[in-house]
Amino acid sequence: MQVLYFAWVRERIGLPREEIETTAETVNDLIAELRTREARYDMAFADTTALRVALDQELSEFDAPLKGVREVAFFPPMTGG
Amino acid sequence: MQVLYFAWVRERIGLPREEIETTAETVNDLIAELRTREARYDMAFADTTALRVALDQELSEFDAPLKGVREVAFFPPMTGG
Amino acid sequence: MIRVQAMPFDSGGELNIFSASVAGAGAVVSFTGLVRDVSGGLSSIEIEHYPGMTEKALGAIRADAMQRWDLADALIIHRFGALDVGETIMMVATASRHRKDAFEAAEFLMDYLKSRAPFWKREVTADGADWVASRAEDEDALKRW
Amino acid sequence: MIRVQAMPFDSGGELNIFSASVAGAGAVVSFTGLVRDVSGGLSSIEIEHYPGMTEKALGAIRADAMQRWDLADALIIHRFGALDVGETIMMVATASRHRKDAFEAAEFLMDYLKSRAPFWKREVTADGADWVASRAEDEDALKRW
Repeated sequence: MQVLYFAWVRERIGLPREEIETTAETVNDLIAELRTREARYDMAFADTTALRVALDQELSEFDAPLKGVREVAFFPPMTGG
Repeated sequence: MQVLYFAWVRERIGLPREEIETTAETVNDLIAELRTREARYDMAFADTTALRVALDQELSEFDAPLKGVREVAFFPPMTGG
Repeated sequence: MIRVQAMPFDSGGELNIFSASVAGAGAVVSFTGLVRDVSGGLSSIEIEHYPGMTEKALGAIRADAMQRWDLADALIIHRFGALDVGETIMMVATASRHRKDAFEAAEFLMDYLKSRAPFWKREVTADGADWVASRAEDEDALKRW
Repeated sequence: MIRVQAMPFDSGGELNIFSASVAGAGAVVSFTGLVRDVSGGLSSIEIEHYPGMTEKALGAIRADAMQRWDLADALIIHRFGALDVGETIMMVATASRHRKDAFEAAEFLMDYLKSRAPFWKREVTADGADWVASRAEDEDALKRW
């Protein structure tokens, strides 16, 4: 699964994307798994209310299932326009 | 007093402006006076709900006094924009 | 700025000049009105206006908008005379720090301009020329403000 | 039409092209967003986006607007990358037979674009660079639709 990071999430984690092998069933499960990896992940995901997630380029919820998903993206609330 | 006509009011009366000597106290009085002049005036002013009036270039009411007014304009509802 | 003119104008060019002139206001809204042959057969329109009163009325509407909203500037350009299908009739533009102010003020300018500025449109077709009737919904639109 | 690009663009020129392309729609509304140094000290901004998702999200927002209002067309152009003070960040334009539809649809596009399209702005000053925080009022603006 491709995991992408944008804006300050990308900066805290230190890379824009990575391939992750996971058996996580939901976005929340994936986040819990990532937080156990390293302090930078733990810090980036500390407050999920400040985060948004997209599954295969569609905005989604944190309790959404990951089955069949090929691309997960984490980022702060958007500030376009 | 200068009296101006615009759009179909101008067309019905047949001229864009004229100097009128009057002792009319209000716009309604002036209209009553004009209607006695000729059929084209009578026709133009037959339905005042289809007309608007400006006194010295400010939109006004038909019962407004004419004292001190130098320019009266009659026209249909505006269609700008 | 208020401009009442017979001459055609370039609305995109005017928008660029306006945007460049309003340092500090990041939100610019414009409305452009164009002559369209909606029902078929329109060859041109003619716009009559009331010189003197037109400029006063537009100036008052603009001043009202500048007071009601947090605007850096507001522009109104309106043509009179003969216009062909496809030509630009008029434009308004507003600039603010807030997009909501820029949008609302532009709508306000349009609503007032439609039924409180002394312009009268006539549509010219092969069958002759007819004065455009005012619409009740344009009068109703003023109640919002 | 949707365009996501690093290149500067001429919003007035784009407005003219858009207006000329929508025969039948006499009301054209545009919104232009510009980089402004409101509080002093801003030297530039940087816009990050999510290639692929950006185009999808803008296309979905545009399609939604085309369905909700009687529009002849709707345009969204949004830049990414580095932008200097005074440069144009983005524009939307809508064309309709009815000014109310053109205005509402343009506001809708802006409200959704602000908080549902994957762009992130960073402000660069002499002291460093800071990500622009999202605003609760931008999220609230969506409740209107």
